[in-house]
Amino acid sequence: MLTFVIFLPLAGAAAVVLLPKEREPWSKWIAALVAAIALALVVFLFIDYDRDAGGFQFIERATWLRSDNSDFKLHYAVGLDGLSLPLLLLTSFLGLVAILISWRIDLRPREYYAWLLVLETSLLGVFSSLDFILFFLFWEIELVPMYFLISVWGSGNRIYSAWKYVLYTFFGSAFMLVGILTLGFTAGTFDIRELGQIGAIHDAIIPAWAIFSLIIIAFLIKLPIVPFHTWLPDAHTDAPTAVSVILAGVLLKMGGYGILRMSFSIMPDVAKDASVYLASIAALSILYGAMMTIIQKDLKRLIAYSSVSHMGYVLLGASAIGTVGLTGASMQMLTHGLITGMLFVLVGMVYDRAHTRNIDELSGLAHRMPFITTMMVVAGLASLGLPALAGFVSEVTVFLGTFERHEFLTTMGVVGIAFAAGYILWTIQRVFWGEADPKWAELTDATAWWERGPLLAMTAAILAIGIYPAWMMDLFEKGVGPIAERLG
Amino acid sequence: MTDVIRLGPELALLIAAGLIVLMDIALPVSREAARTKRALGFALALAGVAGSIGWSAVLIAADEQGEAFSGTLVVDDFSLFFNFLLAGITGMIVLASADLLARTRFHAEYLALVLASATGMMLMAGAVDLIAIFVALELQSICLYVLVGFLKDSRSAEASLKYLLLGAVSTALTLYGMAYLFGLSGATGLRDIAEFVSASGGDSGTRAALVLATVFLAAGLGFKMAVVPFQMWVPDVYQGAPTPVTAYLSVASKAAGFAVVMRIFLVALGEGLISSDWATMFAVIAAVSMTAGNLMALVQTDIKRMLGYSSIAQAGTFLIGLAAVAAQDPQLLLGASSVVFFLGAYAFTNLGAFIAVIAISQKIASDEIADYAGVAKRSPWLAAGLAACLISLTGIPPTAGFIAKVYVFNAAVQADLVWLALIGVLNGVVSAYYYLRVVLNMYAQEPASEETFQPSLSLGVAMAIAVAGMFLIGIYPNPLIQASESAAAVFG
Amino acid sequence: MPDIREGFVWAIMLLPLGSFAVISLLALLGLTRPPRGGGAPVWNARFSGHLTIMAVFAAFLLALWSLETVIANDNARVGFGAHEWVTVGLLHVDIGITLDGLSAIMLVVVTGVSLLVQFYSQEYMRGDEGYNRYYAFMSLFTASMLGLVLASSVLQLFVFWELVGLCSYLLIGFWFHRDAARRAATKAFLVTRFGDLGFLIAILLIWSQTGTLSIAGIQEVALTGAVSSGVITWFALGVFAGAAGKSAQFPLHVWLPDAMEGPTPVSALIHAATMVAAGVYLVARFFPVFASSEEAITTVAAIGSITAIIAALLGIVATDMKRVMAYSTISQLGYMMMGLGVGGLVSAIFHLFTHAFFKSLLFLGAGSVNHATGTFDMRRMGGLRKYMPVTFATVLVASLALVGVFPFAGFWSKDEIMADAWDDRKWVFFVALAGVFLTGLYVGRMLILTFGGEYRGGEATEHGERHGEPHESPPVMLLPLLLLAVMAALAGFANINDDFSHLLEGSVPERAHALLTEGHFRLWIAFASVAAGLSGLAVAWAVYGLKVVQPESVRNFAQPLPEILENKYYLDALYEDVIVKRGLLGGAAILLSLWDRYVIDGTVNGVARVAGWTSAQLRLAQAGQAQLYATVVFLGVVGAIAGILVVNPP
Amino acid sequence: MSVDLEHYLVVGAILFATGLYLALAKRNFVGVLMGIELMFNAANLTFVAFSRFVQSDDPLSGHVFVIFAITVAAAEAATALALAVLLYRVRDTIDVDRIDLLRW
Amino acid sequence: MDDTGTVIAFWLLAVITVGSALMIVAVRNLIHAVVFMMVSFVGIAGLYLTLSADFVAVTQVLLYVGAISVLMLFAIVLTPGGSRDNAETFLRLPALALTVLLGATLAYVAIDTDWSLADRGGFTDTASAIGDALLGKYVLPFEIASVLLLAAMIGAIVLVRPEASIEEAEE
Repeated sequence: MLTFVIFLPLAGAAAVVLLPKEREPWSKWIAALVAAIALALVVFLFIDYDRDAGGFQFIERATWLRSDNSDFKLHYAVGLDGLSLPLLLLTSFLGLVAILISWRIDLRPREYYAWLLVLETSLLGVFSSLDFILFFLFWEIELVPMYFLISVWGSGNRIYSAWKYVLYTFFGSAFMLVGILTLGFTAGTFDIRELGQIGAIHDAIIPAWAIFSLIIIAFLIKLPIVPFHTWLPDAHTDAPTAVSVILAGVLLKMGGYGILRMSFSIMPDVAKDASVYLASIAALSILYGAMMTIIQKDLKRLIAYSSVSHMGYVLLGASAIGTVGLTGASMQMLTHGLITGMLFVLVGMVYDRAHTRNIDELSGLAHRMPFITTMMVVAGLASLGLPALAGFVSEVTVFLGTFERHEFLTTMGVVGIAFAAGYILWTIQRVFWGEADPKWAELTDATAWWERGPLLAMTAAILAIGIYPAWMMDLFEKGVGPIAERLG
Repeated sequence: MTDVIRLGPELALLIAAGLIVLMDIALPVSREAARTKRALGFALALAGVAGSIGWSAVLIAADEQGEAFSGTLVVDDFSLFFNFLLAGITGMIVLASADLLARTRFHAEYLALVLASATGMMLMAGAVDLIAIFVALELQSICLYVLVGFLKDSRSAEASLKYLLLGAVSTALTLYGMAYLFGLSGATGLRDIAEFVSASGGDSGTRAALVLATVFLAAGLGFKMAVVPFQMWVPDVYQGAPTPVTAYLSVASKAAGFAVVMRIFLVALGEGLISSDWATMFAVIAAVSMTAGNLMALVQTDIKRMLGYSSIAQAGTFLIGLAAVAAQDPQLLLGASSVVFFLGAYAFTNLGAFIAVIAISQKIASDEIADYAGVAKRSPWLAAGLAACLISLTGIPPTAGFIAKVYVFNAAVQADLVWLALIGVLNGVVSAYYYLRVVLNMYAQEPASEETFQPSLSLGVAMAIAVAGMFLIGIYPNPLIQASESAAAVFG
Repeated sequence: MPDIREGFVWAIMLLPLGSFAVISLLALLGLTRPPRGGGAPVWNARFSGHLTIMAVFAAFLLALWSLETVIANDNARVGFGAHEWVTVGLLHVDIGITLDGLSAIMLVVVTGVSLLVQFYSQEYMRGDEGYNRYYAFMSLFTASMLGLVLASSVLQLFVFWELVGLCSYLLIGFWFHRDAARRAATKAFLVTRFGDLGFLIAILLIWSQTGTLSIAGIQEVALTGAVSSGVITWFALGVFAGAAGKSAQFPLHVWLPDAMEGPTPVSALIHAATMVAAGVYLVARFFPVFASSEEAITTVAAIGSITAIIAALLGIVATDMKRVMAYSTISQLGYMMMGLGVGGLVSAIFHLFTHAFFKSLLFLGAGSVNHATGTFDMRRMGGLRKYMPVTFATVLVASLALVGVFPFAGFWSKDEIMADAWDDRKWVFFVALAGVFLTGLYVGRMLILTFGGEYRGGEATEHGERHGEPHESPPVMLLPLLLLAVMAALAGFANINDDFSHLLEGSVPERAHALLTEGHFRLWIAFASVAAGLSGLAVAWAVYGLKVVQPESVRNFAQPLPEILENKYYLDALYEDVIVKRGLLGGAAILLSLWDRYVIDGTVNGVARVAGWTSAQLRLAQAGQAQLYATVVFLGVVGAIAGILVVNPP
Repeated sequence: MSVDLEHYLVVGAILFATGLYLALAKRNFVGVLMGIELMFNAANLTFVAFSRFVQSDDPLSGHVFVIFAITVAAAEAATALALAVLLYRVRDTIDVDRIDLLRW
Repeated sequence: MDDTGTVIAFWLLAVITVGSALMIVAVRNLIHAVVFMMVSFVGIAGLYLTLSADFVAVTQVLLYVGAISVLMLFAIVLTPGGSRDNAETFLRLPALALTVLLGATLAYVAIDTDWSLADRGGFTDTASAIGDALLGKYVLPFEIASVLLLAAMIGAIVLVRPEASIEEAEE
């Protein structure tokens, strides 16, 4: 079942690519259908997950690679727990959203939808893998569709950005591979559940902290954390809207997920020692990202930098080394995925209509596009951490979890949300409010179902989490509980 | 008789080569006959390859393994693995040469030389006596000298000159090294040399001579493996040689080089102090090869030359496996099997890439990477195949390159060579730039012309086989892993 | 009457929330806009008003019931259980209801004023294209404010605390096409949020120290001394930062005058009567905590005092009628803080109570004036007494209440504050007295400029209609004015026999009663304050009415004070120009972006460039000469031999 | 005075070095080839000397090796000289240092 | 080997061999160089004789002196435009340095090593023993070598014969 879910988009991609040229218009319908089925199946898994039992469920396992000469064994092993399930849900949800909002793509649509679906498979795989090498495999596969999507369907300096994205990520995963192999050699297994049981690492061929650093670099780059963040604004700015949505919504979460699932649960001792450093760079990232956000002129770049800031909260929460902080961190991944995804959808819509993202050129859009404005305000408010919307829940949980351990750094993080209010509101003030500009008199509001539907669904999700977060939070707690326990 | 049976795979190729030459002489010279001869030669060559593969399979099925020809040749899992690999590569090269053959009158000679050099390569993998190794080495070398110059134009001839000159120097080095090895041990059989090396090798009286012999051998064979600093010929020759021959050099010749290096170093020099010496040497060479190869590839504009530099880097990566061999038993096998596995995986990938280059370059009449712009629009399947191969070379899943990367770096880590693994993976990042740049050119740039094109049938088939194999290894690597481990088990 | 059930208390909040939900859902479904073919929209905008008013009215009735329940329970807190909202590890966040004297009074005030304002708005906002939006936001605001009052956990409180800030933001920016409005909205949100950071940090601090988020629990902890006094002080200061932001206390008061860009009923409800008082409510709610820390309570008193005076001074120079009132509001909030700062929980809340009526009355009166003249600029008014007698009368009542003239509401509450101050900290008393004088001064000036003299013009109203002669407002607007005038006149008698005090004292834990200051009525204080107020009025009359001295010459005489005041102590300039524009945007952020682009990205691109350069150099070694290659081979051989023999000599 | 293994080895070494110099430094391709042949001969001499002097179960295998080496050298020379002719045809020169079209 | 005749022969031959090898470097005429090479090869054949390797010596003379040298002369004659001055390239000095270094290393290693010497006389009748070995133990290399020679022959033909135009080839 889970395997089917993971590879369903891949099959869909194959189907789309193999469509004959004259059937090209079908491609988006096939893609949407496949994504919708995947979403439905994930929802089913979400409901079917036994919350009382917790732990990994829906496990599917097979030996994939076996070496007789050494204990080098790789498994195809997938399964879900409280941490991965919501992220899987987020992935499949945003996967569908991404396809819907690219309904009007007309440049090589078959390839486009196929790559989107391949991307979805790789992301589903990342969050479901129970074998570290398998995780790494899915982690790397994701590069290819991203590379194509940015470089072919992007805008602006797309080729440079695609490069930057790929090389940065590849750089990080290079270290991760060595880290994984060293770890696997030390522990004698790559199985994540078994790795979760090994004790402190003492006599590895390189010190435990070195293994930890090798692995976490990749995650920090992906998250991204200052100073490894400069790929993000470029990639976001030049990627097509749907890809920005996935990138902000899901791809960054791979980093956070990795930190929680790999770095922290496998090497709790090192993580504990490192927590103060991690919290420091997290706080730095939050403030740095926020400061950078304020002066951006390009809407997408602005949101991209805000992601840098917001993903800092994930690391901050993680460095709390406690259930509350970890839950907050994982919650933050989910809510940031929804909120920033929505922001990118909206910016994409504005860009599609106005053909510019320069804040200085835009003004008074609220007159022409009340619906988009309303949604922008909702998403913006959620992003700045307004209570009753999703962002607040996760951020406050992060703060509550972290404050005890890192008082000063958490305070810095709290200051970050004041910045968030600043850049979000200032942006809305400049772009949407103000006199109606005759230059924009011809713009139309979002009216099509494939525009409104995703936005309303995202709003509903943001509200649902914001008002009653327990339905997600309990699940996350089940997921991070064991990790927190190991962290002691 | 046993001897001949065990020589079967090689004989199949030789017989095919002989028949091709005879057929060429026997049939009359005429327009119709030329076409028939070409087709017949093509078929005979493929039949020879098939026979070779089939015979190897028979040897396995009949469990017909062991020494032959008074201990100069051995049929074991290692040599059988290389039989399959080299015969397979040869078949692919024959397929890939179809277009080249159509343009030359020496098609019979071409095929005969390819098959003869393949025989030499197989013998290199199977020979366990220095004399046999030397002669086999030379057989394939001399055939390749000619093949490199086969186009007989200015560039091809120059490439041949360089290849020959460096090759001859390397042969001299090898020979001198072998002489010292013989002088030290009094034997030419690898097992006998191993006895000497493990008994007294490395004591202070003979150490200098042993080091000298080892280095000379490594240098002479390093020419075949194309590792720094014995790699200088590679880019020039790759660029100048006919593309199928380039592919052959980069895959088969390299594989045979590694096979013979593994035979000599693991069997004869695998024990005693000297093994840690050469392991360190190989580790350094690996690091330098990867770095230099990748760095130099960065700014190349000619795709064949770029692939040449990249193959230097790849060779460095294989060497990691050899360097990892120095440690104790189980690791030794992992290092060796990682090299074998990598060679297998790399064969499909590189062949795929070269075949695509043959097909594309011929149509766009250029080897310049810049001219690959927009090929995805003009020939989607070729572009996709080339892109897949380049992605595999980069080491991105789900391709053979990824598994190979994981496997070989795993061997390095297990042999305590974390630093080498780190250099290796970081080099992977560098390599991503120049590999994916080609992909980018094909997909994200506008084509100069809208005219579409298709590869010829034989190229298409070869391409399909290569790409399918590459993905198959990437997705289900177990059979190849098992095969390479049993091959490596020979050295256990 | 039976005690109110918990569900009904929730309903007080949920009714307006429902109204908001219905209106916004209809809007999202597109039913509030004309259908595509033309014609009337399905949902007539007027319905939104009706819906809101009904909801708030029902809430008002329920609020009265709640108040009755509290009184019937001997003013004690009515216990309702808590409900689990989120539980993560040790973190239990419960939501529940605090129903005691304090919250019941607030409920009544909020629903009551809101009801009147919504009623008034029907006419005031008539024809505005954002009519639906207006009522949706007003409903949301009312709901959030009620939620804030009812919250039993500090986190729950914070949620609604932020939501009222949101509504304030949305309503200030209601006319989003105006530059001033959009700026003011952003400013209001940001400045209050700045204070809220303190509040949030306080919450984090208290949770990390005590593990509880319940308000009662925190009070308990503070009183029993279970945590160190340092924590208590920091917590109190953090909470006060939040309160200072919302209640526009110095130095965070700068947003409130600008907030007058919103529609006037909004100013009346949010920026006069309720939301700005939330800070006072918050401090009162945590009064036991504040009172446990000398530093904290002193800070409250000091900030309150400063605010009261500086805002009153600003009120004297403002030319915009609403701004005068805004400064007045700030000043009065300062009074409330002063009251709290001297331990006068009762007096402060009592002042909040009376202030809600007369200040919203003043704003609605100003709205009425604007309705008539189309301007808030007092320099363009004058003589309105003749044109709008009812408005004048009600505003006069409110003004007198504001100045604290016997027997209007303001007199009673202000007097209690001063009495408490005399008992607790004498210097506060004198500050307050000075403040009363200044209040008289600016109130008198405002009255005379607006209603006295001759009519000086006017201009288009806030939403575009143009009037000729000023005229009295329609009854829908006057009715709330009259009702509020009655309250402004009489609300002061609510505490004439200490009913109010007992009600509030019931909301403070038993153990904290000792911390309350019981200021006793002193006749001389009453006389003194009335006298101060009246003298302020008299001076204003003399300068602006009789023109004994020309305002210009007073102005020239007092230089540079007027200039400083006209520039609002240069605080706006400091915040916006110096700190935000120069320091942050022009300085730090620019530096950071340069760093980002040239150092971080420069490193990244530099690595690539170095690799490219190295590559370009290295390839030159590949010079094409075969013999060179052979040379390199032999160099390698010699190097390898040397290397091995050096590393590992025989 | 006697002639020992080392004498032959040193002669071989000198020949090898001389050959190497020729191979590396001579301009004409034939000159280079001569150097390479000299290197082969040095190795062969070394082989034969070892055959004569060192302990071995099969000392004559050194001689056999040399026979093969000579054969190989002849084949290689034939190929090389054919190539020289070809090169001369396409490039009008067989000066190794001028054949550097393929580079960088 | 203490036999005085052998000693004298060795020194004489060594001097001839090495001397003419050095002359190849030194002479300014390519043809002369080839001649010196032949002398050197003959000297080596002589050295083989002192090592009682008569069969090898014969082969040496036949193949090197008889075949390879002649081939080289042919090559020189067939490339009349090539440089005849036997000049060095720009790599002369590095090559010299490298040569000296490597030669010294080789000589040092040769002298320094404790070879496990066998106290054994010279061979007698190597020809038949080698013949046995070639057709016995080393029959495989022998066969390969024959293929190799064939391949080299084909290769040489391919390289030298010009590629006919398509029409011509298809005749």
